Amino acid sequence: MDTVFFYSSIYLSIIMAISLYRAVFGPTILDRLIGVNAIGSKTTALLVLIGLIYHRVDLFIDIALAYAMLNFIAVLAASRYFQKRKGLYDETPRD
Amino acid sequence: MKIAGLIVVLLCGCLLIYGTVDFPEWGDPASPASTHVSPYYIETTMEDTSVPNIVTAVLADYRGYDTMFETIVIFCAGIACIFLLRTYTHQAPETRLYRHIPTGIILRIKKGGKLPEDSTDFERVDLQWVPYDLIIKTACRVVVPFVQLFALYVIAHGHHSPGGGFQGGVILGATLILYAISHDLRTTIKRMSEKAVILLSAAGVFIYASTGALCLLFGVNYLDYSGLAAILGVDPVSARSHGILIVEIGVGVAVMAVMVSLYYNLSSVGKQDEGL
Amino acid sequence: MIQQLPAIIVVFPLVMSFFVVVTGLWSKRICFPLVVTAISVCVLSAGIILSSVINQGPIHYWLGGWQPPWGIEYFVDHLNAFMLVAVSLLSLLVAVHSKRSVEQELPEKRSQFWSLFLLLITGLLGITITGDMFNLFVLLEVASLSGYALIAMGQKKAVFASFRYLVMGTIGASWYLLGVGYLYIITGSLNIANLSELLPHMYQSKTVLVGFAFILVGIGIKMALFPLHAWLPDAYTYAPSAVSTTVAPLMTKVMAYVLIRVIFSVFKPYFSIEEIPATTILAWMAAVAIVVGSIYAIAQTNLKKMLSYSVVAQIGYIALGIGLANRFGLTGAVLHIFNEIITKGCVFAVAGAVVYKKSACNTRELENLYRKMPFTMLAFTVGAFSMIGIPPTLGFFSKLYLILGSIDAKQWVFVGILLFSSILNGVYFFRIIQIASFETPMPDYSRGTPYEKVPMDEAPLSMIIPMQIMAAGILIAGIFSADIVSTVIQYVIPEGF
Amino acid sequence: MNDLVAVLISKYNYWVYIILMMIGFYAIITKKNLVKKIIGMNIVQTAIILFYISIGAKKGATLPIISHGHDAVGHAVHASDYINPLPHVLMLTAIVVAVATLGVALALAIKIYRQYNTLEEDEIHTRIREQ
Amino acid sequence: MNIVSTILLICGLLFFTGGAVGIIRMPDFYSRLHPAGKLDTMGILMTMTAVALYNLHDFSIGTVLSSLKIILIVAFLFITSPTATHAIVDAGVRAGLGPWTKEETKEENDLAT
Amino acid sequence: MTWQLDHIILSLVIILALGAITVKDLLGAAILFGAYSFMMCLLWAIMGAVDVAFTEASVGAGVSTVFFVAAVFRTTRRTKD
Amino acid sequence: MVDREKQYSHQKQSQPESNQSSLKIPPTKKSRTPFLLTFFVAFATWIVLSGKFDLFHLTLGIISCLIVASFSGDLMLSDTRKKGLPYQWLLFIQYLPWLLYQVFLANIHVMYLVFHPKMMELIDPRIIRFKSRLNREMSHLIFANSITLTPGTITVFVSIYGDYAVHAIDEKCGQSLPGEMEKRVAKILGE
Repeated sequence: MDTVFFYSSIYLSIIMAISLYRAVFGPTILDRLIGVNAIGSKTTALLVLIGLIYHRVDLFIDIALAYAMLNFIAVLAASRYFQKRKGLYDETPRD
Repeated sequence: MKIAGLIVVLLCGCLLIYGTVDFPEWGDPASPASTHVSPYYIETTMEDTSVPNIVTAVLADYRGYDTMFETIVIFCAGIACIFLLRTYTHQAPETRLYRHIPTGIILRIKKGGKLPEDSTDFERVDLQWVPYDLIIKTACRVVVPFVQLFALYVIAHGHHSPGGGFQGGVILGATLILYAISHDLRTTIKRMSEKAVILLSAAGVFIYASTGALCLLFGVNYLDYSGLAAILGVDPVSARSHGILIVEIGVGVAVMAVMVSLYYNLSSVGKQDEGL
Repeated sequence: MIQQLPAIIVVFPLVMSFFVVVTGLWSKRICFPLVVTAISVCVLSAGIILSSVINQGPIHYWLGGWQPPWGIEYFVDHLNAFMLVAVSLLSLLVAVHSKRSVEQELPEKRSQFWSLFLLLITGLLGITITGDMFNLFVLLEVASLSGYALIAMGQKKAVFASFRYLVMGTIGASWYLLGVGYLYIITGSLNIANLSELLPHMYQSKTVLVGFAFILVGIGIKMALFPLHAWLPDAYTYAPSAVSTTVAPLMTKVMAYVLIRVIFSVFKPYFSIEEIPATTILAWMAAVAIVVGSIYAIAQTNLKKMLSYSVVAQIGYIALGIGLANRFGLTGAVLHIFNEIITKGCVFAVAGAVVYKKSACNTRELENLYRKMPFTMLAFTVGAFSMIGIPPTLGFFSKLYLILGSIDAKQWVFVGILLFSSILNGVYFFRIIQIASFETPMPDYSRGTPYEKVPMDEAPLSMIIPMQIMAAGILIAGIFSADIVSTVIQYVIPEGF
Repeated sequence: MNDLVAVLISKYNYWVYIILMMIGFYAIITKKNLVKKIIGMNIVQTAIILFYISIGAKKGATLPIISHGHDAVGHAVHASDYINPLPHVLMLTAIVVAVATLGVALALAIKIYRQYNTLEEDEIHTRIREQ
Repeated sequence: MNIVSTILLICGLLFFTGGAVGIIRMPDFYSRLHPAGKLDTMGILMTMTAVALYNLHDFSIGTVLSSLKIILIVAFLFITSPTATHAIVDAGVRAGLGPWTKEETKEENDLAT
Repeated sequence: MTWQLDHIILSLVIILALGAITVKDLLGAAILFGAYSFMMCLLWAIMGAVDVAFTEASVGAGVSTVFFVAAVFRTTRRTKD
Repeated sequence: MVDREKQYSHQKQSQPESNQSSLKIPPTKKSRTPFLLTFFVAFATWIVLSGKFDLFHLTLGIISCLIVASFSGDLMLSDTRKKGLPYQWLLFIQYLPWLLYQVFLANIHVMYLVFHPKMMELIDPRIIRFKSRLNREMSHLIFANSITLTPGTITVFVSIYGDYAVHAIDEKCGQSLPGEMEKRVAKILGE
């Protein structure tokens, strides 16, 4: 069972590299944001899987939970920028 | 410039690689770092402090003095940010937006206009105003109490699981930031005023420093929590464990307050009226 | 209670800094008395520590009651104790001196200012007293962070200068940390005393070499040793005068003290002298620093900027003394650290007083100053004499030891440079003295009375007294320098010199 | 050749930390934008943290949290079973320092922007000279 | 039990793969959000369920509670993930990013030919 | 046993670091820097430094990204390099 | 595209009775129910999180829950009517399996689209608008998030009066809205 978890975590990290493409090369910033959000949700799963590999999953759940909570804040903050500054490419002058 | 920078960087990298040659193998159990000091921590933590999380024990007890100054660094950053950015001079009020709550009409009041400051019918809104976003606000309202509870859990259970004062404090601060992002800065400041934030940050650090100073009164060294056994009414080993908890609470309070104050000042450039 | 003094000296100003912030929310007047109380307690306890070190030998203080390699240790020997006295005494004088100028420059943010000031002092005292490599890093960050913030509140250009200081300072601290990591990976210890026992077996290791290099460069950035000094002049010039009076004498000198600790306590002297030519490189860099700093200082028209470049040059003196790596050289270096602390404090305090009265300190503002502010300029003259190295002052003796050290090491170039730099120092200080003593520089013939009497316009008493004390201190310390060397500094010299 | 590959793999962490260090340092030196400099600064700090955590790694060991908790005071704890906790402690402090520095640096950057209306270093220099 | 959790895990990974590929393949910002927002949530649901089931194989109060905690993560994500998706969409709308529709591409093709 | 995972994540970290300093938009750089600290958190979890991972998760995801976005919001997104 | 002017105009329409619930007016009388409810919900969560049942940790838990409840007790449950609360939870739990089933269907559909080689021809993104009859914040939240989770649709915009704009990935996905889901959501909170 350990090997299953191990290979699935490796697989997950490779998938993460695919989402990374969007994060690094995304044409607009919102695309990057999608990529980062996707990476975040995969990270949550990966953290729990690492916990299983260490046989100490109860310790890693806390991190994953904190992670799920705080990733949300980061995404909200970044999207809040666009809600307030209504320009994707060039910005409106400051008040 | 770029090439010069690259050369400097490469030189630095070569020096680092040169130093790496004599490193012990990665993850080698017999390396000096794993055999000289750390075995003592691992083997005696349970007897000395009865805290299963060795990192917490080392952090708050064996090297508690470092941690105190780590908290001071954070406190210092908070004060520095207020010192640098906060503007106290009240300029003549600029253009402001007000919402008449019963009708939902937005009023734009130009410079010099009369401001309905104390009326309950009007609510001030940000200049770069985002219309009421129901989903985000409601979701955040549902989420915030749980995250706060989780943060308190992290502070309280630093002994048994990863976490502790700093992590919990950051999460607790992040909930207020979340509240500020989903609603607006003024609502958050109403909930937690600037004075309260400063007071809490000083109080948190003070809890840490004074816990240490309290030990002096019992004739033991600074931060030697076993001296607290007389007050807490337990044996010295549990006293250390409880001392660690008290200190972690102090760290949590201080870090929470400083994170919130940093956000207040950074997002509003010290005016503390409208933020991100 | 006396055994607990090493903890109290650091913790008391710390706790006071919280009180200052909190009371500042309601009343800004209480802040200053609190600050003075805090620093007075420091001075007092530093004095007791010094006397007990002189009488009973070094003090070991275990924080948290844990034995050194596992816990953090405070280690106080003669050098530390004397540094503690110097740092706390100077900061007390500066605090009293800058009361009025803070009220003038930052009226609304006094409470935060004083809190950060206390944190800065705490950091510096902590760096001086600690015996743990990592603890030193944390305290360094406390001192630096408060320093960045304090410097940035000066004139308009100060913010950018402070940003550059922040970036460079962070790199310096990071490299120090990296070097400590290199030492940790090979020894597994962080305690200075323990490291000095463990390291000699591994002097051949490349890791130790690289770690040593990184620690040196990191400290070099923080102490503004010549090629790494780029952040210093702007930062010190544009800082508020209260801050430059504190930071300029203390920050770089405390780092110079750390350099002495690293080279002679963490490593055995023969490592940095024979295994690798670190001290030789240091000495040559220092020589360049002395010349370049002095020449830049001559070119300045702003008093504070001139003094800032002078700091670069004087750091060169200290580094030269360390780099000579012999008995006289090291004595000279330590003595020069004390000289720098007190003299730079005095001179910057004068600049602060001038800024307080004239709101600038360009050369034009200095005209007629001997008439307008005689007491201030008296202090300045004494400070300038000490900088140049004119006999009864402390500066003369420290330079004498440095020259003796160079002769001992048979480095005639350094002797030449020391003498030459004294002339350069003479040039720029006498230029200021000359400008300031002009009766009436630009006779205003249009008014008909060319020799108008200049009214006296002295700085307030709270500024004059600290300056006079510092000036007197320079002279007294100069006269009793032989005693300082025999009671304190001779214990600092490592074995084998 | 095999030796080289073995060295490359066995010290991969150290190589990566060196690369990250170089990236961050390069950003600090050559990038003109202040926020980019701050990011570079943070990368350098995280690189150092990576270095320290790599020191603490121990093969065949588990997390530095004693698993049987309170009920096993008599239970002997072997040092080789647990990862070295000291670097973790040090790095917790270092992360906190990094955050504090980040806060102050961003505050300074905002203040600079208020003054010169730009974040580019060269433009700031020209504005300073104009004054 | 092991087999069930392995199957669930593989399903979850499949959903994750779908999400990642979808992010790459979809033509515009809005349609990219569909795989990113949904498939990842489902993937997490699947993997977490698998882990929670696997965790129960030595049955005690501790493992039950940690499985409940894992479920708590999922519950949390079911509130936050759609909200985050909505926030991103809202940001896109307010930033003035027009959605890609088929008509536009058709027109472009017509123009090209 | 976990070194393969370690290596993959380390490579991703390098890519993200390069991305964060080359992106020609400060908000993008801030977002990528957030992702960089996610990766760092994961890396530390893999190496067994649970507390450090927790700290990095809370700081990197929750606070420092928000600070960056706030700072960029209050200054400008424009950058020349 | 959501018409921005339209949003503003919605804000300007005066609809006093629905404003009462959505636009926050400082409450005149303080009810203790939210505080107690938050406390109990928080304590249940604490038990799950903590996993330690000795007196010390339970005391810590009670203190923490009191802090949370006093600090943000008015946040979570400001909108809930007092009556029939357990019943609502029961209904919500009944709703979940159906939602999960729908989510599963949605995911299969999106997976099919993603892996289909001719994806570009299959998808046909569009924005659909409709008006919902829900009028409470919590039900809007549940409904909007359910829409986002289910077949090929993402909520783009919700006004407080129940105007929805939904981005659908193809024609089929959008047809079923608001449909059954709205009825079920309405049933939960008793509307």
